[in-house]
Amino acid sequence: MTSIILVVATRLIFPLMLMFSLFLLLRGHDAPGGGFVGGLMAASAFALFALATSVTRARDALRRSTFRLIGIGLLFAFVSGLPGLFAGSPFLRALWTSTELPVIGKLSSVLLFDTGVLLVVVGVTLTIVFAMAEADEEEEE
Amino acid sequence: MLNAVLAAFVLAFAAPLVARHMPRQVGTIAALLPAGIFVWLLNQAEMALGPGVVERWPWSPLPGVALTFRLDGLSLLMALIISGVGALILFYAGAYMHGQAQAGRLYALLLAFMASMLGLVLADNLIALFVFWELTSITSFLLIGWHFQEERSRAAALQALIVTGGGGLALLAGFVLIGLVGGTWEIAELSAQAGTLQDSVVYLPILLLLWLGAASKSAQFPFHFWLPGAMVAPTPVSAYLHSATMVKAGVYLLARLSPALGGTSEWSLLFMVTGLVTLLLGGWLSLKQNDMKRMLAYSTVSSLGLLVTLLGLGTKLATEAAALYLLAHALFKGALFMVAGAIDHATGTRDLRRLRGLAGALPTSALAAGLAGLSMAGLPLLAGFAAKEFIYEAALFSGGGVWILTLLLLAGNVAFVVVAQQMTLRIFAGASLSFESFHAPAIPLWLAALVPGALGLALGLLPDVTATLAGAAARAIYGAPVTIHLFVLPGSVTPMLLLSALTIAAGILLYRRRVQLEPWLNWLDQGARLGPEGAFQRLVEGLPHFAARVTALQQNGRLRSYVLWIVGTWLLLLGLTWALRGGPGLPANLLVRLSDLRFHELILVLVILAGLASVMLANTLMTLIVSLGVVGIGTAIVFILFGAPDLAMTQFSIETLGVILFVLVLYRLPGVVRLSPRRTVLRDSILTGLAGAVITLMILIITDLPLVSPLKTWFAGASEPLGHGHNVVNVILVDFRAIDTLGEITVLGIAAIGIFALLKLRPGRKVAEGKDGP
Amino acid sequence: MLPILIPFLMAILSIINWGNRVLHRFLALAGSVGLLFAALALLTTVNEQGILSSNIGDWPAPFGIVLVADLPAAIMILMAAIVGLAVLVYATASMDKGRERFGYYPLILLLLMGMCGAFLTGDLFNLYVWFEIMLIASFALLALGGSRAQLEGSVKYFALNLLVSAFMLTGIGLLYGMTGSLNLAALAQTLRAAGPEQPVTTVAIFFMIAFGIKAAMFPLYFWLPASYHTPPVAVSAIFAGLLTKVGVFALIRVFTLLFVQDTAWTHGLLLAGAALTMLSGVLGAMAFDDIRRIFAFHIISQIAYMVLGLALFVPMALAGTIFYMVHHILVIVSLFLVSGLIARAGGSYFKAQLGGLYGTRPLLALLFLVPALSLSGVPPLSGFWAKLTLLRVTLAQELWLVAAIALLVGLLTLFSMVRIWLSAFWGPPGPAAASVTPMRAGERRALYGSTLALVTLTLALSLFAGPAFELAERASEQLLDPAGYIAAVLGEGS
Amino acid sequence: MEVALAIVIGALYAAGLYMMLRRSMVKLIAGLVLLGYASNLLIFVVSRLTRARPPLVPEGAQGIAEPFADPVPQALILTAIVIGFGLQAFALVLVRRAYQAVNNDDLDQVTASDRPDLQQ
Repeated sequence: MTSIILVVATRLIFPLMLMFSLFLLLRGHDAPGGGFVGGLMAASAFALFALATSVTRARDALRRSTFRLIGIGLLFAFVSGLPGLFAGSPFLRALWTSTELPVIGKLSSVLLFDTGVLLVVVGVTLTIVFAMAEADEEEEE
Repeated sequence: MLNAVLAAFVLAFAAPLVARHMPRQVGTIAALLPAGIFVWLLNQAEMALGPGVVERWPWSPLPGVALTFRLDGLSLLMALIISGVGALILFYAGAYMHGQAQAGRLYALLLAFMASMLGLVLADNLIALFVFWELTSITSFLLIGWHFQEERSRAAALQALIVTGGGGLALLAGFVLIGLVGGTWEIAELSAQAGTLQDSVVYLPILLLLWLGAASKSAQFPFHFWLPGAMVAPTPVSAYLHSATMVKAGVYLLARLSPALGGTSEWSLLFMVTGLVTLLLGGWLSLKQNDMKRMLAYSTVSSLGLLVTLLGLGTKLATEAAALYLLAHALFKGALFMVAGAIDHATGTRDLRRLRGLAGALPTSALAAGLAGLSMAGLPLLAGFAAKEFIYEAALFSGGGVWILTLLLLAGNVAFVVVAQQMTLRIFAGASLSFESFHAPAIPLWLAALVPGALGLALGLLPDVTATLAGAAARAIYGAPVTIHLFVLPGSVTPMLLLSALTIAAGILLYRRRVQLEPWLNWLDQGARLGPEGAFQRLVEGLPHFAARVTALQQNGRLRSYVLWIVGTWLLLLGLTWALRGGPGLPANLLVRLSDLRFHELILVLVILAGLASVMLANTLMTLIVSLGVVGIGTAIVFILFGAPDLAMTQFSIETLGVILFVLVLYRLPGVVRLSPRRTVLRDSILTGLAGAVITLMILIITDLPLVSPLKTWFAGASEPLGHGHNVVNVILVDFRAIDTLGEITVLGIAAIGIFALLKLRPGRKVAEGKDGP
Repeated sequence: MLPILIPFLMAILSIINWGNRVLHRFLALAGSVGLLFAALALLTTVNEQGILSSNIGDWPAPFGIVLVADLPAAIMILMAAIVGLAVLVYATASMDKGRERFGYYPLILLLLMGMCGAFLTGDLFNLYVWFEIMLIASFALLALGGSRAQLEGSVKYFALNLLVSAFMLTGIGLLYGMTGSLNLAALAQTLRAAGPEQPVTTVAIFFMIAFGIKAAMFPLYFWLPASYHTPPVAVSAIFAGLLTKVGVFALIRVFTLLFVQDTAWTHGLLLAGAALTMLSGVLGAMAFDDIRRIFAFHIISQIAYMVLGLALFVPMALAGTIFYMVHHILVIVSLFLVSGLIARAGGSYFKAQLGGLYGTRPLLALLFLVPALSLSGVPPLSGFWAKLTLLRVTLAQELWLVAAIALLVGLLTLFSMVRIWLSAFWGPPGPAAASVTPMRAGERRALYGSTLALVTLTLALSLFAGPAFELAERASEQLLDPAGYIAAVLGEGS
Repeated sequence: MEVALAIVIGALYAAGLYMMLRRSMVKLIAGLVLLGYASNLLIFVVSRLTRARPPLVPEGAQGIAEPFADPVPQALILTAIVIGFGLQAFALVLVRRAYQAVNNDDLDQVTASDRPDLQQ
């Protein structure tokens, strides 16, 4: 049922979409974009991959369970708030490093937070998509 | 005093344990505590009869509520009855309940009841009193339902609880009002300011509430019916709670509050009428009963009516009579109940028609019944005689309406004489019958009855003791010093003596002619059955039906009806607010404001509206989804046009994802069918149209007002230097209001868990270990 | 901050280690014990030092989001922690494997987190976010298991609660459009200064409807009886104890802090609503045979007493409301847990199918009787002190009809409880008893232990009503003195 | 434009509530989605509109010159949209499962769980 064209196209587009997702994440602080939209982009990439091949293959490509992604994403967001807490200021106090790295820009707890957002969005979207697809398969059986 | 109450509660918890290990002695052991309290009370008597003993405990759950105890003449009399009869009853119960399952619980409940009852009469704070008051209702409920597998017991328990509980709540309202008017709940302080209470505008409501409470507890008309019903309880319970103590709580309350609230014409009218009606009704109904316990119960109702009448009368003589009768009644009625129980135990029946000539078989019980019966009939040398003398004296010196009052009291007393003969002559005299399963009663069964019977004689022979005890109680009720002069035998022929003699003669005559009376009695009994009791039954049975009907109207299972209620309520509240509190007017410059609409914006607005119309009219799933998408994308374009690129981007991507999901999830569902009739559609359209108009109006009003947003300016200024970002929206999301975003992704995470579980976890499907990982 | 973070962290760890039942149990218990300690610490601190406020992200007050811990919030968090722990212990012995594997424990933790957030937040929109966390967690819990009754209940619960979100968002939007702020303290200041041209009372109606649905007031409560009896007891107990209270709490928050311009009208509406809610709730309770549904309707009628206290709007009445909330949380959770025990011991949730438990299960009878009588307001149990306080204020304000209704509903509540007693505990053994299997020791310990603990707390609250009421009085003073709240959030002199 | 959008929003609310009052489960969801759009747009509009001036700080500048769109409601709406998405996804799956359980799309048939028993 899966067409060759879709498979080939997916092979090409898949990495591009992931890169674009990263780009959206990084530039989000200064221009429209950010973790949420970036996450949706990455999720679409995997969803497309699943469509072109199979859910199982897509799960393999992801290498982690989608719940683990959600959990880690939440953990990122959670951890990004901790330094401030331990430094005696309230939760979620933003911290910035002074050195500027190429491409990424300044490292900060805020970036960690936004990355967490991205991971959660990917995890959630894929959980839904995969579970739906699997439920459909089962019902057809 | 607290120690006495607490000790009884503690022992109540220990009783089942004792019963398990020493089933034979448990009654006697349990009786030791009330006996001890009795002795302690006698020890305190001198103080109590004098200035009174006051105890204050530092326990106050609410401001104004305190654990204050006071032992004065009235509470001493009551407490002596409670602990004295209590000791005898427990002793008696030890034999009566022997060998029955879960007897331990009965001792526990009896002790808990006794503790509550002691607390009730000792408490000097209205709320504390109320606490104990309700506790007696609850323990009474559990005791009436002792044979809980029988329908009759359950019904009687429910009846008693709802009647007394309802009265209790009225009483509570009365107490709260008293507290508000008097500024305190301390009874002693309230007694000192009777004027404030009686002049208050809420005096009459207070009185009526008090009436509800006292009348329901003390089985006054029209609440009398629960008491005969309560006779399904084991006899020790009937003897203790439902004749000697708990039913006296209402009477006690009236006595206790009469210094603060009594003495007015309203008070007298209310309680005398209630009391007299109850006296006569109870007396009349007692005549026709064939069940010993029911007969005694109606007679108790009648006695309580007598007490209420006397307290309503409220003269010095009346209070003296009330105190004397209270004491005498507790003794003879307690004894008669215990005799009835002993007979029941020995012969297996309580039916008067089947009992005769028991004197030979149960000589000691006969003696106890004889003493008690004589006292009840009011024969000289016994406590009941003195009480009756005072009752008549009080009636004769009552002022207006003397003859009517005397006549009514006489009629009531005649019934007591008849009952006394039923409980003595009818059962014990004559040729003896043989009973199949007759067995001689154990010692406690007759001894416990003989003691109060003999005490009635002792008190009759020791007028000074009786006078001191009753006088002190009367003083507490009357609120001024009272001295009672008693005598063993009357020295001269007084009107009172003549009335007493007349009473007894009439009683004997009536007893002899009872067979001829029966048709009359039956007729009245029917009336009483259909009256208050029938009304109560109909209420209890009808209420759940009524509730189900009302509830079915609202909770009808239709979601749209629920939504309708909510939208309707919202519009109603808004409408009321605007109608009654002045609503906002329509902003004036609408046309001017409308004129800034540009052409492409107009097109956009029209497209959105068209999409909306299409959503509402859609009859296939696809049309519905696509139209929704049009509206969503229209919204996104609004965001673009007005400087919100982030929003637009998010809206676009969500829209896309949403459509995909819609299709994925719902493609199996049938097409969108129209189900509502035209009228419903019209009603819904009008209502929701109104809702939309309200929203539009609100927006127009608010956007017409000037807005200074300190947040906007601050965020724009702080974003770059403090937040290190140029995209203010993003800086707000990940930094300034990051916790919102944290919450948002948490919502997403939970949604994923929920969806996953919804799809994978289904009833009846076995989930294999390890295979359900996402 | 800790009451939010502890359950959050435990939930995250659970999600990362999905499917590990034993670990989930452990993390949930650890999280709720931690929450309990954090809540105790918070209450002590607030009690000693007054209102605490924490600017999240260190951004100054009206701009960033603040968490504010005043006494009412701290008390509610403590109650949430207690209930959470008890229900989780109960769940370890009553929850089926499937639900345990599919996230029961992390969902409960997240629900608790959402509640704590809603109690603490000092920002209106942030309140909305916490509400949504609670909401979606409760959706997931409600539907978890997927039986037909659950799904049907969930659809209604879902639709009506989303209506809450819509009303709330609309209200927030309108308020922002009027004042340009979201911070509760700042809003309190601005709205107090608002001129007559500002439609403040109209906006108040939006919030009244939104939180009124949430609190299950008449005639907005339909979602509750449609759904509460469908999930397992360890889910419905926590819903019963806490979810509607969050609605009441939110009502209290906005109608003491924000909308006090026209109390004669707004609080008058609340008063009328409370009286109607009492009646319709208690009538509903009498219409059903399923014990859980009876209890569900009693939640509604009892909620009305709390709203009554808010509507009376004097310190004594609000103290009564807070005391009432604490009392009712303990009592209703106990009753729901008891309903589970009844079903376990008697084989059914239906009165008519049960009987004779008084003879065979005396401890269970006691565990039912204490909270049932407390709920009905029988002295000296906690419910009596709560009702007495409210009755006193109602009569003092000469609201005769309301007082009469409050008393009548008390009697009907007693009637309803006694009906359960008569058929489930008294009477001959029911037909359902045949299907009962004996309990294992561990099961008995967890089920009875948690219920007994809550009932003991009820008794303690009854006995130590004095100190508890004093605390409630101080809490109510804080509520009626917005200046203190504003100063704590925005700094002195503002 | 405010006036026109106010009308649009009113219409969205009306349509959303209207759809919720229908008996079909699918329409119920459509109603909820519409209400979501409506409340988002309402927040956007009552915070006043500014044409085409997104709240982006120009490179090298410290602040933004007026007029520019208020960033606060944008952030709120973004959060609300995402939350709404989560709820919408859940609702879809719930409705599908409910449909499977009841085997009917008619909400009037979904009444098993809450009517009192009149036979009592």
